[in-house]
Amino acid sequence: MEPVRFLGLSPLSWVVAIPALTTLGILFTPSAAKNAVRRIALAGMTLTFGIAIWILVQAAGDVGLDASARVLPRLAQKVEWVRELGISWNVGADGMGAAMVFLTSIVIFAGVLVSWSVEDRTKEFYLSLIALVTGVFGVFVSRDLFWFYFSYELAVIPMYLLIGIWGSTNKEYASMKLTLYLTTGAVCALVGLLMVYFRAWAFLKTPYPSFDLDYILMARDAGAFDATWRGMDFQVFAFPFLLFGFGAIAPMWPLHTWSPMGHAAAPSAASMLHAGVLMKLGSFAILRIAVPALPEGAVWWMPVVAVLCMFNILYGGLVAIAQKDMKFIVGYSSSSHMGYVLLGIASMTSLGINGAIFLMFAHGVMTALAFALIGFFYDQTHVRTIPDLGGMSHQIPFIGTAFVFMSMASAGVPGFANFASEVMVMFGAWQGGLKWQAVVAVLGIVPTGVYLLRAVKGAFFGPRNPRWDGLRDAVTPFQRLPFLFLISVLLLFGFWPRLLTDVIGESADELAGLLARAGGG
Amino acid sequence: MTPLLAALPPVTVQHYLLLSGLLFAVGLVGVLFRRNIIIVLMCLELMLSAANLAFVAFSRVHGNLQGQVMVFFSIAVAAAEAAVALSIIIALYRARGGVDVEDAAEMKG
Amino acid sequence: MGPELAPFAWAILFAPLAAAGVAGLLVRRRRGLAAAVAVSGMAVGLLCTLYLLARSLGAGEGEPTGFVHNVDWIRAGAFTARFGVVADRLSLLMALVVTGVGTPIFVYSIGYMHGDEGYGRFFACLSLFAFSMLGIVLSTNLLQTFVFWELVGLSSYLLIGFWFGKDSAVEAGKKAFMVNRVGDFGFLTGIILLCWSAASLPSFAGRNPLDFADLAAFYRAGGYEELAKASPHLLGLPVPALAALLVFCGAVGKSAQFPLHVWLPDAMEGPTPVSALMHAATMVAAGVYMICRVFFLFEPFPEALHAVAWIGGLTAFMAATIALVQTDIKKVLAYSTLSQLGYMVMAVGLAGATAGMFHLTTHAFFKALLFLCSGSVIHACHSQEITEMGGLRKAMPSTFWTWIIGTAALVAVPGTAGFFSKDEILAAAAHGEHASLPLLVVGLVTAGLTAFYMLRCTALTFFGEYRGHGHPHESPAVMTLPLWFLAVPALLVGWLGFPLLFHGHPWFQGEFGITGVKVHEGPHEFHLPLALVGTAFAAAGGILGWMVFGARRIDAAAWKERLLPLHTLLSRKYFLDEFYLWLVRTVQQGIAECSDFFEQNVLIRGVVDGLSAAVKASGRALRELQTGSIHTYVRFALAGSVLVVAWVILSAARGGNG
Amino acid sequence: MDIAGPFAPVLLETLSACGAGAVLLVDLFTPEARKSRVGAASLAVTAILFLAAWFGMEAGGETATLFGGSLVLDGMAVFLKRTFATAGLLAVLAAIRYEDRLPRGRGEFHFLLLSALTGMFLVSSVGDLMSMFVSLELVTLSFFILAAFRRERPESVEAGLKLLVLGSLAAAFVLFGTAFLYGATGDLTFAGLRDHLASLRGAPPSRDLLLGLLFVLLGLGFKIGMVPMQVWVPDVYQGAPAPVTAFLAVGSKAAGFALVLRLVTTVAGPGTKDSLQLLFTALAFATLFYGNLAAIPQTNVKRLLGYSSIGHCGYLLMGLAALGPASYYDESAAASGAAAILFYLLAYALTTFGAFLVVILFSAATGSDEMDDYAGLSRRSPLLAASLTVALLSLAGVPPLAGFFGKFMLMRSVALTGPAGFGLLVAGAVNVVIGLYYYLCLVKRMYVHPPKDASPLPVTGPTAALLYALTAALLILGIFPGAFVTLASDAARAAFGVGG
Repeated sequence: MEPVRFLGLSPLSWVVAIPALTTLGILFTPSAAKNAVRRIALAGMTLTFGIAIWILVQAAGDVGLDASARVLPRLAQKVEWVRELGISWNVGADGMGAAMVFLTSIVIFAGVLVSWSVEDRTKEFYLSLIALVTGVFGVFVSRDLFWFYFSYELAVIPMYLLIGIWGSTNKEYASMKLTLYLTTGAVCALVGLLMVYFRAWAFLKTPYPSFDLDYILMARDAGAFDATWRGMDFQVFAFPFLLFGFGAIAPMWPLHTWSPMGHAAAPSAASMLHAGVLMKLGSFAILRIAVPALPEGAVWWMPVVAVLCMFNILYGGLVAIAQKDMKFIVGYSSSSHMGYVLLGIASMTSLGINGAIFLMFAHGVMTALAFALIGFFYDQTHVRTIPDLGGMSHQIPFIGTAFVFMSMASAGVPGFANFASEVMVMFGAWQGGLKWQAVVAVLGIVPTGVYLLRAVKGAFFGPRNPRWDGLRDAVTPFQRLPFLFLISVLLLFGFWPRLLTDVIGESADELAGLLARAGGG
Repeated sequence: MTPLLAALPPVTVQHYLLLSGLLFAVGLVGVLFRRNIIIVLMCLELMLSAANLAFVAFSRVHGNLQGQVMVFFSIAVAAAEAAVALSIIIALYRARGGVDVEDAAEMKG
Repeated sequence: MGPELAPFAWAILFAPLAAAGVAGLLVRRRRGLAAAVAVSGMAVGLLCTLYLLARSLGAGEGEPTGFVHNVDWIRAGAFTARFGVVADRLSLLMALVVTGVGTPIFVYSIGYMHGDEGYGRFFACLSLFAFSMLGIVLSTNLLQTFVFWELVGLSSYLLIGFWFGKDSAVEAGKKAFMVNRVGDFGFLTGIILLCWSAASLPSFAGRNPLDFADLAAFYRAGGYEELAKASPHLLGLPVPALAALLVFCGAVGKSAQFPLHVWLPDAMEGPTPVSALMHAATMVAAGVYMICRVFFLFEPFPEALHAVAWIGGLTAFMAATIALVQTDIKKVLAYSTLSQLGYMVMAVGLAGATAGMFHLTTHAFFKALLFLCSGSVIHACHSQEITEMGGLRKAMPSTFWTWIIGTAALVAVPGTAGFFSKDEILAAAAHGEHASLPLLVVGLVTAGLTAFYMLRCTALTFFGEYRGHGHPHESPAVMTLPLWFLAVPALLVGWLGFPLLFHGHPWFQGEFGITGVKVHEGPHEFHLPLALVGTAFAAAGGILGWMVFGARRIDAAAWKERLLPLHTLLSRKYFLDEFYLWLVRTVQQGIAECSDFFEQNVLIRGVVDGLSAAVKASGRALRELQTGSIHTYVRFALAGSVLVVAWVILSAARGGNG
Repeated sequence: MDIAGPFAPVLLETLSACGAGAVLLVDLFTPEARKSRVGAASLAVTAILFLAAWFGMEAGGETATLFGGSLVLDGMAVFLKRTFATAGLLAVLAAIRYEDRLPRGRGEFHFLLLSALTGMFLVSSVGDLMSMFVSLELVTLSFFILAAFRRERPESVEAGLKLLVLGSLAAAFVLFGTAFLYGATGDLTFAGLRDHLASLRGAPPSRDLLLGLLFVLLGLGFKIGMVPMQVWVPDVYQGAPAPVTAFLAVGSKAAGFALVLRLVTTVAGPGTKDSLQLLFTALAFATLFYGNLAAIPQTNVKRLLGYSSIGHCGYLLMGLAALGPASYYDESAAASGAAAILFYLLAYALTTFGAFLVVILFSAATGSDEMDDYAGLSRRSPLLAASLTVALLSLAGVPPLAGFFGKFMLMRSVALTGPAGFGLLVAGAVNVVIGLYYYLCLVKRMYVHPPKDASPLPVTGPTAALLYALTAALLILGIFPGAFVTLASDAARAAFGVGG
């Protein structure tokens, strides 16, 4: 198999390298040259977007092919980094990874565009934004536990700055809380990762331990994780560290409280990335690391997840109903939707996992759209609470229409990718024996509709309010581009879900098979 | 040797060590409770001396001179320390007008 | 007739979607073009439907009368969801209703919406609705039905709340969407339940558990018993029965049956063509159509059919009583629609799919006609209150006469469309397989009530003196022509089903579509005595209505006083709206507020902030150790050292290993 | 190096001692108006030392011993010397930015810095207890004076006094403990200690030896700021002149750890590992939580960094706790702990100077060390704010910075001890979060809060270059740590007598 390389680096490495280089480029641009900063960011993210599309196309082309004919395995790249510690720069992607890289590139592309109007410390803003997304890309392509964790943590601090500096509403509290929460989750996961790392090495007894995911999986197959640890089954003992560590960012009830607050305080692009991508890191990590490494632990703990996700779905929805701030509504709605993702994972079926990954994608795009829209009018109105708003569709019809589209996508109306994925999760949950959870998931569409329609009505409908006469709509194609772009992505994958589900399918099959062999499913 | 001394049990290394420990303890108690910095300093020197005594005693036990050499070094160090200490105490006196340990308790928390 | 005709079926589906897309892009510029595109999208659908229908009816003996064309929409693991079109007589008849009623209404809208700010948007949404509705009609499987089910809900939401500046319109749209969602909850649960219980059976292997055709074949082969045996009872019901009832929930929502009917009257906030097309003719009939499509689920389970029939009957009666006291012309029609939908559902429950479909078809034409007439009236009077109308028969002759035709059909004047379809339902209640005397009584009484409120409405609107403002004029031709266009089928379409005339026509005989919907057993009979009784009830109601409001022989106000509690009960719609409002405002909001309180105070302030406060407090406490005094420092260091030394020495002495 | 001849093993010590003298001479012959030459001379000396340490010494060379084993030059010594040389250079660079505020005695100031540096070089290659005590005292005594150097400021004198009393107490502990070790083994060399323990063949050592060891460890614990000997740290950090604090934080702590490492690598054996591991686990626990928790309510930047340095001592102790109980014991775990400590010290040196440089510049411009005065620094001087932020984040252990990798190595080495290290692993993880909180509190002031005084704080070219260089170094160490990890690992394995 001939590896695919551009200038010595695999496209997957470039996916991380280009944002990193963009960050450097911005770093060496004078602060005063705001437009140059913006253009560098846009250029870098456009390029990344192109590569991400290319990767997704390759992944789609791989479906159903023999292992030898596939392109995706040829994108893997492994470079020894720190021999003594067993760290290597190891990137690889399967369908799931390709989908997530694609999602990230979409969201950041739109995020760069909607941030065009940031005037305060523009350079620092884009620096944080692109640094954040570098970490996110790193998580999605890493096949080395160290780089995985490195990237995971890397994504946290820029978020702190983005919220702390350019945020609004209670930003100091929110940013600090978010950062500490995510870091707590990350270090909790680190403890789990290190336990797994140690067990693998203590069992395989190689000269050096290794953080390579394939090494861990090899150890798993050899039975390294079947031992006892402090009187408990190792897998059962170690899995919750990964589960709750990653679950904190997922965010799993009751670890979710950082997220709505963080959404509410963050500037548009940061909210977009935060809800669109950052939250997906958790569930992605569970699927990429926790479940493959410790399948029996997963089987043991998944019933717990299945209970918690019901809280996510219903409780999140109910709390969203009680909110007045638009961003809090979308924030709690995100935590509700992430319940579906967790439910899909907990179903331990191929269908459910596929749906969960697809939903991660769909929700990412949808929620990015939501925050872009809220940010668009909030920048002008400086209020976001429903009683203060109303009737804005008269003045900003384009934004109003786009908001209706977003709400419908979020409410799980067919035609948008969210519907297809949520239905897959619901069917998958039932198939996996989680009947009550499936019913709760279906029931969840009711509160979802309630708060979204209330938000639409509260902000955009109703009599014309002269207070908003000065609002500017998105009129130029450039202003409209991010919104139209995100909506079309949602519609495209909503109308033809197989563009993505087929790509994800094999990853999901593999995970479900693994769990089934471990005694679940 | 007077009969009185002969009547006592022979002085062993344990006795030296006991004395050394006693001296160390005395020094420690001084550091703990005396407020005059000069006296605190002297108590610190006493603790170093206690250690020196132990060195000499052990040197005797082991029959090598390493311990005694060590004592020379430590005495030299102690002298240097005393010099530095006194100068700092003078500075303190100039700054605060006293040499009470509690005079230097501005920074806390 | 085979899948080679699939492009025509796809064209029926996607022509309106393409129109919606194009119209959506033309929202601002070229408004006229947007309308033209929408109308032609619909016309394309109508033509394709007619062509396919002709092919189906013309199919020779032994030749299939329909076809199915599917593509895989989602594939994941062992799960495949398909997307396709089915063109059989059932779906084509329904498509004919949708496109046939839809096309004139689209044309009508050109005039009705003229000058509205959201002209282009209106046509985009209307086309979207047509797409969604045709999607339900042409759907080949349960999930696809659900997809378009929700899309219909979406377009309904958009169109009811079309005038988004009006709070009441937006609220009504919201209400419609949410009430439908409640029904959809049951629907989807039922689909999932059915899907996996069927898929888990070995005898089901190789089939798709969502597919109508596969499921129907399975049920025909005794699937019901097999399912009931294989899985334990849920909620006291056999699993397939529960699934059937849950699927029926969807129909309850969409077809506005009790207790989810509350959205439909409010939906009249939308523009009148919308009311005509969706909330009278097509969307609300989707539930009935869907039950017909999956009739095989209900067939083996008489209790389910019984429940369906009773829900229908209850709705029919209750809505008719409420219609008696409405003063808004569209509300009268809305409750009348509810009542007729109740009839249809009752028909399905009593007599099977054909009777329901028959009434659906006739009702679509005459109710759309009535709505358009009312629209024309509203257009002229700028008011919807019948108390502000009167004497319009002279000012608006076309509207008046078409209205009379529609009314005649609705009250089932012998010979009109409604007469035949209603008679079939009453016949089923009286003589059918599941005959039920109480339901027959309900049907007859409702027929009387229908005549009463329709004549009341007619009298108040078109007779007497004009009580409103300004001088109403007849509407332009673009609006009156569709009225006449619809008046013809409103009069005549019933004859298609008249047993004595078309008896033996394959249309209503044998198996009816790919899922094998059976026409009820035995040859159609025309029950003259029953028809006379039915007509008598209607005549009684009509005469009474005319006496009170037309001829004014009976003092309406006095009777109102006398029956005040009853009047209040009816005008407040049996207080159901208040109940739901209480449910939403108090119960749901209460739970939401409680959750929020828990979130804000227990989780955030309690656990999270509490934890951080504890950490900070311990930091402050530790800080106190640092007193600044050298003595404390020395003591601290010494105490610590003693502790460390003692611990190590003691543990060494005890453990003896270090 | 041939030119150094027989002095090659003590090249740096010799150079820095001579340099210290030379600086004094320069001071003597420089008129008052041109005193900046003193700093330049000192800078030249440390620059030479820096170059000599990084490029003039072989890391993997033969172990050289001198003066009958009193001094050894092995891989660990080389690594430490490089760290010290770097710290020394940075300390002088920081001092040059500070010395305008010294009323007098620039020559002495630089002389003392260099003499402390000499002591550190010696510390890194001690081979017996005698040279340990002497070199340690060389460092300590220099710092006594340096801390109290601004004797016109009461807090400086107070810092000196506190350092003096507690430092002397610690010295007494070390000396007393040394006496007991000598008594138990009859030898003052580390080699003799090792041989003695080896002769026990796994049996527990005598109580005298244990006592001696504990006394020495506690005495050294003073240097590194380990609970319960950490009490002096916050006061001295706050009161001492900023460059001194920085050097103290880096050099003194590293010197202490160099000695602890020497001692532990010597005594760690089958009979002692379990109790050592237990001891260091407990100490690491206490130190981690004490330092990080008490840092939370601080309002003075230097004091905050003082508490944080206690916390960092806790992390470093984790590396010692990686010695592991016998059942899971593998030399690699212990060596990885030592390697992690070495790497962490280097990263910590760069990071701490990054932070203190900004503190020095800020206090030079505003005369304040209060955290609240840092409000809005990002608007007044983006470079200062960014540099301090990077340094703080590195201290907090955030990728892609050096501190992250150091912490990662430490946690990893604890993890390699298996279930025994699990509790400490969790404690370390928890403290990462606590640490991040208080560092971010300062970042928040700089970036989020509006400035009280909006006047810009200009940064001169060379200073900016230095800040850029330090930031770059933190990034390089964080992203491309491989070469340094190799050096540290080789050194640690050699010290434990494992592999190459």
